[in-house]
Amino acid sequence: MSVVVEGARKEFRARRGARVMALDGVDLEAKPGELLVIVGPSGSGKSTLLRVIAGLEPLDAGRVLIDDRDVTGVPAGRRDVALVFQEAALFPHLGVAANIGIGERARGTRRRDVESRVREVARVLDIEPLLTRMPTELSGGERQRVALARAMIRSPRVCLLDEPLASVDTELRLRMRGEIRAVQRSLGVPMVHVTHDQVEAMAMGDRVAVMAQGRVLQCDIPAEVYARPATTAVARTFGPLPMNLLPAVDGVVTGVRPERVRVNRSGAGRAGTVAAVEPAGEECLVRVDDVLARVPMADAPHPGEQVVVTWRPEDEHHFDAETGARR
Amino acid sequence: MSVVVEGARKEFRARRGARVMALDGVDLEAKPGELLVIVGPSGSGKSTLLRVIAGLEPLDAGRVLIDDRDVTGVPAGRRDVALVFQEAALFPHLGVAANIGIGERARGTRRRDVESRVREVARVLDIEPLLTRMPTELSGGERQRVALARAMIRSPRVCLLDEPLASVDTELRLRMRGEIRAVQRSLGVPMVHVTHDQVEAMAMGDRVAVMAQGRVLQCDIPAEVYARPATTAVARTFGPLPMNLLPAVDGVVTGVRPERVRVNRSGAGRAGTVAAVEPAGEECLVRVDDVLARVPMADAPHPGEQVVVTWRPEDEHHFDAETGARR
Amino acid sequence: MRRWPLAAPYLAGSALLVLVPLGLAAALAFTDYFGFRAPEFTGADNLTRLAADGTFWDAVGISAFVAAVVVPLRLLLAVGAALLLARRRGARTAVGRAAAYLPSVIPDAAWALLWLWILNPLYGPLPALLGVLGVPDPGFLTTPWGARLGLVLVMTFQVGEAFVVALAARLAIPARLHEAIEVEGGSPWFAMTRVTLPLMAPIVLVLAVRDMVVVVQNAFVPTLLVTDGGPANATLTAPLLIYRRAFEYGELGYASTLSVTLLVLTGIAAALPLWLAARLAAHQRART
Amino acid sequence: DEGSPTAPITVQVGADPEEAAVYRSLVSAYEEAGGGEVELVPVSRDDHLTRLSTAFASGDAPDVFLINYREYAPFVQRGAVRPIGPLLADAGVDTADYYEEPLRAFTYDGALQCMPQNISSLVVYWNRALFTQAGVPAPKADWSWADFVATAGALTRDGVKGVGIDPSIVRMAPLVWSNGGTIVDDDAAPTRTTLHEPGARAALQSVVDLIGSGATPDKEQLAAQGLPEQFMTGKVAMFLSSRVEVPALREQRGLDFDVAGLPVMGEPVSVLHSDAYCVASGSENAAAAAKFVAYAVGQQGQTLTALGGRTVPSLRSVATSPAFLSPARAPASSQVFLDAIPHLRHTPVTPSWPEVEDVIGTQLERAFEDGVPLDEVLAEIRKQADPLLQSR
Amino acid sequence: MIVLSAVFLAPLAVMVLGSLQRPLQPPPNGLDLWPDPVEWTNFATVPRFMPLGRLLLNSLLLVVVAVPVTVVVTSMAGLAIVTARGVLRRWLLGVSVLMLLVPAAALWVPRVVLLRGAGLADTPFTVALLALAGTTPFYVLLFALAYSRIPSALLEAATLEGLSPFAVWRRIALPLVRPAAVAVAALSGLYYWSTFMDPLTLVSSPGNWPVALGLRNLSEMEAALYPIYLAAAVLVTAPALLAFGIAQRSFFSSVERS
Ligand SMILES: Nc1ncnc2c1ncn2[C@@H]1O[C@H](COP(=O)(O)OP(=O)(O)OP(=O)(O)O)[C@@H](O)[C@H]1O
Ligand SMILES: Nc1ncnc2c1ncn2[C@@H]1O[C@H](COP(=O)(O)OP(=O)(O)OP(=O)(O)O)[C@@H](O)[C@H]1O
Ligand SMILES: [Mg+2]
Ligand SMILES: [Mg+2]
Repeated sequence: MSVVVEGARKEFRARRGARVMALDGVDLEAKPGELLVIVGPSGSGKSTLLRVIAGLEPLDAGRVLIDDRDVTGVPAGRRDVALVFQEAALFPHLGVAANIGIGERARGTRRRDVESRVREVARVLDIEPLLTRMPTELSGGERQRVALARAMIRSPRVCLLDEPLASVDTELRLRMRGEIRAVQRSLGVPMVHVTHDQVEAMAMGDRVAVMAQGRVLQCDIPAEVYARPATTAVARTFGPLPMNLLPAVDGVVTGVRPERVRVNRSGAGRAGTVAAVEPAGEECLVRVDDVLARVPMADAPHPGEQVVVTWRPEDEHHFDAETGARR
Repeated sequence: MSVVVEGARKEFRARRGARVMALDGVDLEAKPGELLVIVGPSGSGKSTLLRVIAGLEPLDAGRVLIDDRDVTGVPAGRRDVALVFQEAALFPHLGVAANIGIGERARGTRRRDVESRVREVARVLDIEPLLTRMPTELSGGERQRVALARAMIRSPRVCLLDEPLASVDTELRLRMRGEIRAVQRSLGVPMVHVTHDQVEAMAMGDRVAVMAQGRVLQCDIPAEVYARPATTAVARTFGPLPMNLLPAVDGVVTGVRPERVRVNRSGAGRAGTVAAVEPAGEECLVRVDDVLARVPMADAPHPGEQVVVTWRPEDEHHFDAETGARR
Repeated sequence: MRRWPLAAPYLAGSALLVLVPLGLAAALAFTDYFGFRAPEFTGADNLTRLAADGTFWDAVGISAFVAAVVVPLRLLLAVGAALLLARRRGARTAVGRAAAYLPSVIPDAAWALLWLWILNPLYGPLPALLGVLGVPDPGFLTTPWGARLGLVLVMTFQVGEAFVVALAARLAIPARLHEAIEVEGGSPWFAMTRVTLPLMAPIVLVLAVRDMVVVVQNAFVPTLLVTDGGPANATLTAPLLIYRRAFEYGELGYASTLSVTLLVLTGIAAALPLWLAARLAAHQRART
Repeated sequence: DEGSPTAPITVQVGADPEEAAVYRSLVSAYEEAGGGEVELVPVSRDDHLTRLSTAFASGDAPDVFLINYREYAPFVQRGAVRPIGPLLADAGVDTADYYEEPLRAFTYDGALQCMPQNISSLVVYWNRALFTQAGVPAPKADWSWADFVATAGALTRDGVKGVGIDPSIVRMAPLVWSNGGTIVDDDAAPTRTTLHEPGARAALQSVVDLIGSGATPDKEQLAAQGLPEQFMTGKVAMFLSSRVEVPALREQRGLDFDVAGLPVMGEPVSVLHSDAYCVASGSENAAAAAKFVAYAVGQQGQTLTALGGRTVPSLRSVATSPAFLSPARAPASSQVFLDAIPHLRHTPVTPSWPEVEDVIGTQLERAFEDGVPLDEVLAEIRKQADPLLQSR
Repeated sequence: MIVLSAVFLAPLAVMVLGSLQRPLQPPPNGLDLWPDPVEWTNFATVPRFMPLGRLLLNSLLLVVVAVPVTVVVTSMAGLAIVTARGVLRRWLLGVSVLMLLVPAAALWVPRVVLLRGAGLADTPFTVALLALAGTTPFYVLLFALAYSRIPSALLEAATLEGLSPFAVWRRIALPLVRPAAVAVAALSGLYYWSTFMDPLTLVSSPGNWPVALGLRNLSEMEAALYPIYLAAAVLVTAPALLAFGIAQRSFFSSVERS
């Protein structure tokens, strides 16, 4: 089981004639059992990509293959794809249990069997007490988990998740990350997962695809993308913090990850004024002029302090100032 | 300008008579110019709290004061509160510009003035090119920013944000965090901000309130909550990663932050097997049996390896096993 | 959130034009009133007379029968057409939508007389068509059951209102929900029975109640003009009877008694589908 | 007092479109003659009573309304009508100039309530061409029921039926009377129907027998087309009706028709058809209203309506004038209507009469069209109609 | 679908064909409906039987006044119902359903008594007064259902933006249920265009009557003149058809865009 997208192109015609290239020639592959994470700025075409794979959005050009079969013209209902929508899409007239089980019922499973499976999935996602509620009686995070449960109950050929954990708290999220992976591994299906949470992307993804403006900028294992971002855009998008990109010198942009920047009271390096200090647990984020640094809490300077920022030469990334491509 | 919640109690009656204590005696205060962050697990009553302050949900008991005036019975329309909803709540029949400007127009500002202010706010939030779009033509993150713009354009007496940045990518989020703070500071209004992003909570909040099951467990400056969580629940909820809580010994639960756990190949400490390793940029998350540790990428063990976890005694937190309260 | 003042014009208008007149009518129900002199209070006399009024109860029976046949047919037609003609652009859809609505545009009086011609046993296009098709002619205007069938036909096709309302309800269902079902691999039938129709249910219900009221109480024009209650009172429906009672025999007081009785009866009859639907919805919500 | 304008009055008539045109011309003639302002409210026949009822109930009754004697009793009994006798006397109308039978019909509680505009009666319309084709001689005056049945049978052939008769009490009444029967026990104060008694029953049986002979249109034909239309299109050779059919029949190109008196079972008799102008009891312009009525039933008014063909004038001088009798305008034998006058009788004038008529009509329809035994029908009539007569 | 359309269109076709038959002829037989020759003069004859211009004008006035009032009254009331809670909501709904159940015939007499007492009878607009009561509570329920589909956060957001109840109705709620509004406009327009019992009982002077009542008075036309009656029916139907054509476009386009 695998899913392949080839040369996908999709243009929206917005009101007043404006055109939006939501997908501008996207090639991607998720192998059997692989979890492909998609990250990218807001509006870069991530949701559109999932909708195209699911068959909800016709392509202008390109094709979609599932299990090596061209499904470009196949309607959504016959692709056997599970999709968790970004905005939950629960059925307002059905209770939570019915919402979770509706897919199974649609495929003709007997009520009794569906009920026990629903209960099982609900336990995993910590929503068992909600089974008798109506969707309007749920909080934001609860809604998302119900939507997730609806996708997890089945054994589809492809699994697509559009930010299913956006409104879920850290602890639960950590747990659910594990559950999702476990389910997927046991099914052995490819999964495409859109998220804004970089830690999640790095932690879960077998590979990660970074999108911007309808294109895939880089697609590789997370460590590689983190270590060697292909473009400045990737460098800014991927990672727990966006990479610092210094003004171009001789057509070369130098980038340094905030995690690699050291802030000293004195010594050699770029001198600057501390503009802001934001605590973040053990570390804090320090903005020195245009450079962001993550430093241990103990070393935190005060706003307004004069400091020097440095980094090791091997921590530098170099990009072409014009094209943004890695050098 | 300030907002105070006293003894707020709110019970929902779900279908089939099930009762949900969404707020169970909440006392909170946000001072003029203060940014109060609310964190808590999904379903802990955060959105309900904001809706109560806004006047959208009547209280069963308790009261709400804005600028020291009891507004408990005052209808929402007359409280002069800005609220960004968790699910954006854009008017689908109005364009983006009209959506942002509607409140101003309602207050009788001239169209020309509204237009220029809309443009200004849109520039700040990076949504200028979207002004002529319709809400259905926006991506998830774009919708959230439009909703944020609608709240930012006005000068309300209280500003309430319900996870406005959930679907926004890291880089933009970092920038918008700054913008929100700047706008709020310049207005000098109290702001209550619900988020699931712990980094955001620590970075933005003047104070942070941790909620669970309709109660405020702790409310203090972020560093204090991080350093001395009042209960096990707070310890698990607040912080970039949930605190490890070890099985109780003699009625005492010991907690250690994953950031403080060291993983060694050998030596003294708790021996265990590495269950999972999740990379996260410079560091990775290692799960050794039940203990989560964040270790530098370079020191990452392999799954299945036999390791020993240790921490310094001063990094231990102690809680009562029964009440969960800090000792 | 206090928006009840928005209902003020409606409540004022209703009070003046419906509620107060209804109160008057209810008061008249206990009088002898012929419209010329002040009503004369007669206590429960009208009720005694009502109990023994076989003609009225026969008429109620006919009305109930017609409603039992016509209301489901109308709903089926209106909702069916709305489902068929939803979410598809193009000339055929436009023609279809116009076609479904058109019969309702024809004024009642013209519509009735038109059917009088269409159903004509000797010269009517419909019996002629049936003859060509080899279907036996039920005797639309000549036999009791034929006349009732004719009445059903006359009342069934003017569903433009219900159609428009059902169509609006269908189009108001967010596309996301159908997408979700599609992705789940639900058949169109499943999508219709488990999503589309349940979501349309409240409006269909209101339509049902209203259709019932219209058929049982107000639609006397077809009976008046097409069959005039005949043959041999086979189509003497309750509204036609009340109409005659009030205006041909001039007994406004007793006619009020009948009207109010009919109001109560339809109220009871309407409560039944409302109750059923509530049960059904609860059942559907609960089950997986 | 010539010249002083009278207050405007409203006049409501229930009329089909052609009749409405006649009344419109009557009103304009009246206005041109300086009578005063009149607002004519022509409504369809079916709506006439509805509108009268609501208008009376709301105190907005028309000053004058036209009504049939079979329907006016409830209005009078319930106090809606101002007796017109004295008003007309003031307006200079001498009732002696008018035929008596309609005046009697509109006399209730001993006073003339409304002023009849016509004195129509039931006659036999016959199609001369069909008679010639069938070689049947024209109906003679005072022909017998047997003659009538024989004629109808002779006229019946492929596509043509001999005679059409509506199953209603006004059609049956003269036959019943002619056969020595009665409809009710007491015409002045009826308490029960008497159609089941031998004379009446025999008359009705003769009709049933006639229908059984196949000389009348069958049920489908009746449902398909009204008798007048069947007559116009040559599908029935004769039918029974009052003067009301004349305008429409005149319009039918190529139709050569005439009228004959009713066949006689025992003694010659016919039934009155008459409409009258009533002045509403609440009218604030009673004098002006009476003035209009006087004009409408006067020489000019009746001449106008007579020329329209619709009415048999109740004013003797107009009835005998060429405006009514001229043989140039069909029917040539209008004199038949005048000949019937001495033998005219009217149906009971009592408030529940409209409902009684409906009951009898529905039951007769069952006997005539569905073949239900006559006795069963008559029993049903007694059961349903007698309580109505007794109720008030 | 084509069959369905044909079935629905058949009566209309019969009407139009009938209006073109030659009057004073025996009626056409069975399916032999095609007029030969085509009598266009039937249409010219209609004004001889009813003051068509005057009646059409009255109807137009009636519709122009009554339809907007109906839409405004019912859409406001619907919003009030949806946003009310508890007892008030149940009460408003109960009253509406009760009024839905009232037989029209029961109201004619009391209504006319009241209106006459209030001096409101006998204008071309008397019938339009019904619009104040929403024409029928059905429309109110229709709006209430449409509003209940709007996510509640939208109305709440509008309230928080400081919009008055009226502004919420006018600027947010009503535009959001535009399909329902257009539907109610179309339905009520049709109602006022074709009602004849209301004006018959409520309006005294024929000069103020709408065209449907004129048509009704023609309905007892001699059978032989039937084509003329059908011609009148076509003339009365045509404007309603035209209006529906226009309304349908805006109705469906507005529905499909959202
Ligand atoms: N129906 C539509 N009409 C016009 N433009 C659209 C439509 N849907 C999406 N777009 C545009 O297409 C682009 C891609 O949208 P998409 O929803 O795929 O973004 P996304 O990557 O999912 O963003 P987010 O992270 O904010 O959800 C955006 O610029 C969006 O404005
Ligand atoms: N209308 C309602 N009826 C019944 N229960 C409700 C209703 N609204 C909310 N609840 C319940 O109240 C509790 C608090 O809900 P709330 O929306 O405040 O949670 P939250 O803290 O905002 O969660 P999240 O982070 O998931 O948005 C939840 O358990 C929820 O299920
Ligand atoms: Mg998206
Ligand atoms: Mg929430």
